[in-house]
Amino acid sequence: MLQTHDISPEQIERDKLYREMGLSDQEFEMIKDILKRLPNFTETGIFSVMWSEHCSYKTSKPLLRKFPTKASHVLQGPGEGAGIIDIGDNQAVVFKIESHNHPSAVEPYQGAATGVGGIIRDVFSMGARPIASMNSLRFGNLNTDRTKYLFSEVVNGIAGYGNCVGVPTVGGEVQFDDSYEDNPLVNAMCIGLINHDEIQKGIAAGVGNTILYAGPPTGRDGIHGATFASDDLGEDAAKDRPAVQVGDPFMEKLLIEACLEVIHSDALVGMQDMGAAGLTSSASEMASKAGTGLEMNLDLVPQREQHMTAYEMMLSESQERMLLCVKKGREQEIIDIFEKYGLKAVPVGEVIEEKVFRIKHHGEVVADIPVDSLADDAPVFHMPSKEAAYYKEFQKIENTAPFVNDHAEILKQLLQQPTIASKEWVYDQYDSMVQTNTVVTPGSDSAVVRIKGTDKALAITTDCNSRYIYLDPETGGKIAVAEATRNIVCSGAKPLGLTDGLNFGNPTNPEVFWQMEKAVEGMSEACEVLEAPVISGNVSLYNQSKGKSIYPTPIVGMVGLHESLEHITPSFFQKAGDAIYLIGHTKIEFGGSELQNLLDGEYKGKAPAIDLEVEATRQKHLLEAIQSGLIVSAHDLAEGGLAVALAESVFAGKGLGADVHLSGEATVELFSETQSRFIVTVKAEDQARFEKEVKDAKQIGVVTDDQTLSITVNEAAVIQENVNQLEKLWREAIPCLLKSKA
Amino acid sequence: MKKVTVYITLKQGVLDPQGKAIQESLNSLGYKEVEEARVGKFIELQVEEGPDLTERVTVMCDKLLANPVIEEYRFDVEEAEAL
Amino acid sequence: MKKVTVYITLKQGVLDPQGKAIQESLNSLGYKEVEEARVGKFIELQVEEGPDLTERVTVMCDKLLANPVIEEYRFDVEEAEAL
Amino acid sequence: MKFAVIVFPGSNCDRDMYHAVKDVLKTEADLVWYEGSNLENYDGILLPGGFSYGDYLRCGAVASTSDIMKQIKVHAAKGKPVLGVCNGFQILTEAGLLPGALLRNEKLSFMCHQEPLVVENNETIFTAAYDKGEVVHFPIAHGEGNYFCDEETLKELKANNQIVFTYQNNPNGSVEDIAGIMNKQGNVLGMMPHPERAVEQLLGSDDGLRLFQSMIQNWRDMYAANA
Ligand SMILES: Nc1ncnc2c1ncn2[C@@H]1O[C@H](COP(=O)(O)OP(=O)(O)O)[C@@H](O)[C@H]1O
Ligand SMILES: [Mg+2]
Repeated sequence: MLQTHDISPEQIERDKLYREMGLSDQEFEMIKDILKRLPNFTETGIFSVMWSEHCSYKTSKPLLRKFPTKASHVLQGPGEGAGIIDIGDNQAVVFKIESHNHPSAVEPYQGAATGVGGIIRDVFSMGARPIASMNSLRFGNLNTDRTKYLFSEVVNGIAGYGNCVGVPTVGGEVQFDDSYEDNPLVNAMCIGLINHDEIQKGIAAGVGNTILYAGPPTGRDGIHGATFASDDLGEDAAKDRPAVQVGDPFMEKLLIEACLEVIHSDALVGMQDMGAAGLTSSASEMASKAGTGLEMNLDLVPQREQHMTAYEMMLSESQERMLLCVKKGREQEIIDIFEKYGLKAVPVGEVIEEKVFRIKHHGEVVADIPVDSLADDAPVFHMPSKEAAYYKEFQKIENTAPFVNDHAEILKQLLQQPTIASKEWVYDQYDSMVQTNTVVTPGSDSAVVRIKGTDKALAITTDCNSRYIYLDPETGGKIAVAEATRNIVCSGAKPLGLTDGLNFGNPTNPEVFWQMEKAVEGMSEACEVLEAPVISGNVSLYNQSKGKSIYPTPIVGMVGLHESLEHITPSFFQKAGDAIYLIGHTKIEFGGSELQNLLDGEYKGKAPAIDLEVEATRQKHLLEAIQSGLIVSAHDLAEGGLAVALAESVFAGKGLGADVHLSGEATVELFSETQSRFIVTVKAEDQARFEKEVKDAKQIGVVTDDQTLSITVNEAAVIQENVNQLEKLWREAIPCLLKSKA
Repeated sequence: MKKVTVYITLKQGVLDPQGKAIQESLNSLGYKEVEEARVGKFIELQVEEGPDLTERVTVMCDKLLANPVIEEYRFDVEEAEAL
Repeated sequence: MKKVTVYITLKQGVLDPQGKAIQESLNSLGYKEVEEARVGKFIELQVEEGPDLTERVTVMCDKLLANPVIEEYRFDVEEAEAL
Repeated sequence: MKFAVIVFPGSNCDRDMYHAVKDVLKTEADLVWYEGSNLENYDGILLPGGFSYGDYLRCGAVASTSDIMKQIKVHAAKGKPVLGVCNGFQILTEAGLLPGALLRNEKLSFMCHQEPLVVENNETIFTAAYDKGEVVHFPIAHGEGNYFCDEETLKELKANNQIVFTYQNNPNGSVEDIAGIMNKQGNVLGMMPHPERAVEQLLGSDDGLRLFQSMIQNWRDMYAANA
């Protein structure tokens, strides 16, 4: 890797050294135009990270504009560290999702840990107290040692960091598919709570004000992390290994407490975390947002290692660092607060009028760049898009039901598919209860976190079925958003908004760009209809290995509001005698289903269809029924269809069972993945009222206390299984796979 | 029987939060003379004798005992004491 | 400047589940010849010279670095390499 | 009764403990920063969970050497109550206020869920409101909660009825299923499970309430006797 600043600007141009930093010839020409001269080594590095996909969204920007981002309750849409939504009583909720895929592929423990640390900083740098974390993970099938190692270490890393900082990890999702084998996805989401008058922005305003650097010293960690994240994960990923940073959650915990104390000082003007592209992005963005310039002296920057170059310091991604803009003359007040927590804060620069980003090192100006050129003038590329060839083929395939002989046996196998199996092995390692707000711990449709001192709670979920999106990106995109709203509504909350984590393959492949485009269109439409604006997000491209892109995986992280704690609804059956209802009609839909994967080992055909209007109406009626106290439990139907949903509903250790009677074709009724369906339970005395309120609900059975899952179709018994035995299969599947030898 | 001791340390340049915490805590206990602390671990293996021991231990280290992304290792081989 | 290396191990009789897990993993990777594994840690301190170094390090160990209920320690003192 | 909830750098259950005693039990309490504070005016000391100093050397080791521990030792020697939960328990063993040590969980991983505990000794200032042998449900959340002590210590613990709580289904490998122990004098209790997380039915259990109520009742009785 290039590390010296002895290389002359001419040499950078002549030998096209900028390419090694990830800049194209065209981009290099743009830089020359902006500067009206050749960039030096440090400047080239600064442009390369700021113009990386990770920081500039240069290929995804045109797509992101399609998302609906406005609503009366949105206080802060995409653009700042995290989005903010009003929840009344002068309070607001702050959240965002962030990917750490490539670092996790190389060093899974630290990659995942620093991913968690980074997103938590995004939230508290807005002035919010982080109150919950979520994570959305994708791995290859658990049949190689490498995949098992990646999976275990990622979970370990999330636990190691999250548990120590004291932010409860309240839920998430994990799915397993071959397409993620070499390129796992690790997306972390953080949710914070803030009072309206405490909202901070990352701005460097007020000429003459001081720029403070807070946190541990800078080392050579993760140099070029941002371009690395935006790059292909090639065969030679190993050579990029020094790019991995090590996290220090203890430091982060101190930083949280110090920053949340600092926001109460009126000496503070603005604050931003140093995330991807470290000092470079935080400083230039703070100035750009304020319409100012900024001058920084690197000799003042605390350094962990000797002889660091300007290039290294500007690009370092050492963790747990913050940049603050503080009123001139009042630096000491802020420094004292950090000191109380054993942290160092030092002045490293000042806000200047001239709108340039000027860096000095050893008495020399090592970078002098117009501020806006870095943040706002980054190139935007309109990539060519082409409908994927496979899609046309898939659309021609008729919807048929696969042949199943023994439905009970298939149910058992489905329950052991890692994507469906219990994720307890994962979430038991997370402290899901610290802060004593977690009303619904991991294992339900949504996690629920109450807000102390109020009668309110937040429901949180992450969802994305990438198989559907692969088969049909637009429909799949709609489903991803709809599934998230379903989970929120089932828990008794109203969706507030979402953050999106767009994980895709190589966007220079027109078929991949088409997937992105269509998925975003589908998601946007669903956001409109289901009234869930996008308030923040993240883009991670070039997720591929051995030349193959991952399944398109735009993860939806959604937050909803419970107006009253009374509305919090469990997803499991609660009491024998309650009536079980299925809301929605079942069609023959097996494209992208677990059953298809189980029987054929591949995904093909059409994704399940979705009618967003029907979805919206059903969700509305269900939520009203919940709010009027008619619903005992509610669960949406997802992977594995009705049979799996019924099984999950009796796995709560309450000694319950279910007696269910269906009519139709058994395989379809039991395992089809038709969308917009729910199972709910209702007390006998409420049935009449419920049936009047929720139109397309049909009673299919009753909850029993005989610990048997009994299902008949057309009066013939097809499933008659002991709940404990089923539950054991489901619960032990993942630990078992991890222990078994590859 | 041989006793193999594998010493594993973080690579130069990799942040060592443990070491830093230990140094600070020794300083605050009054041991200001401690200027740096770094933490490593060692693993003592009792291994049945056999050919190519060094090669085998190297593979064990690369594959399992050390994390080559952030750690480096070295090892000693001695005669094991009778248990 | 001296370099002090403190080696800390669990006392005989204290269970070492980490060592056991390492042994089992090595065995299942095919290294059946590994009959036992025990994990310890070491702390390298860079210490300014001064009198009574050995005594001082002993106190540091007793007070902070090792827990006598479960651990035992020993240490070496060498000349520190110039950084 | 006035509680001090001690806050070390890296404590993260401090607010939870404070919420439990202050908001739920409506008792007086302060969050007390580990540096520059005076404990003289407090009737009970609560050492909350978390990762003091990152738990970097050993859990609780660095915190156990801090100045405030000297004050806590004085407080304990006077017979005033001290409760250490999770990291607080680890700090108390590291400081020598309780015997034994906490090792890594047998299965090596962190675990977080509710566990049934048995109240082994209800003749203590912490458990008077429970029945002997009663099963209560408290969350656990730890990676190093595997209680260890040598044979001799164990004999002593038993002989003096110092074992206060045991696990019904030992999750972490603790000697004799030990979940919580007290000192010989009976005024210092350390436990891995979190009573402060079990004070509201909404969050799944309120079995922890009686632990704090026992402490408060005991203080009132003593206060009345001395008055
Ligand atoms: N990576 C994870 N971290 C924390 N909790 C998880 C994770 N993966 C799954 N879970 C939890 O396991 C439960 C089941 O997850 P999933 O099968 O994805 O549910 P659903 O299909 O209802 O969205 C959820 O409560 C979820 O929060
Ligand atoms: Mg669900």
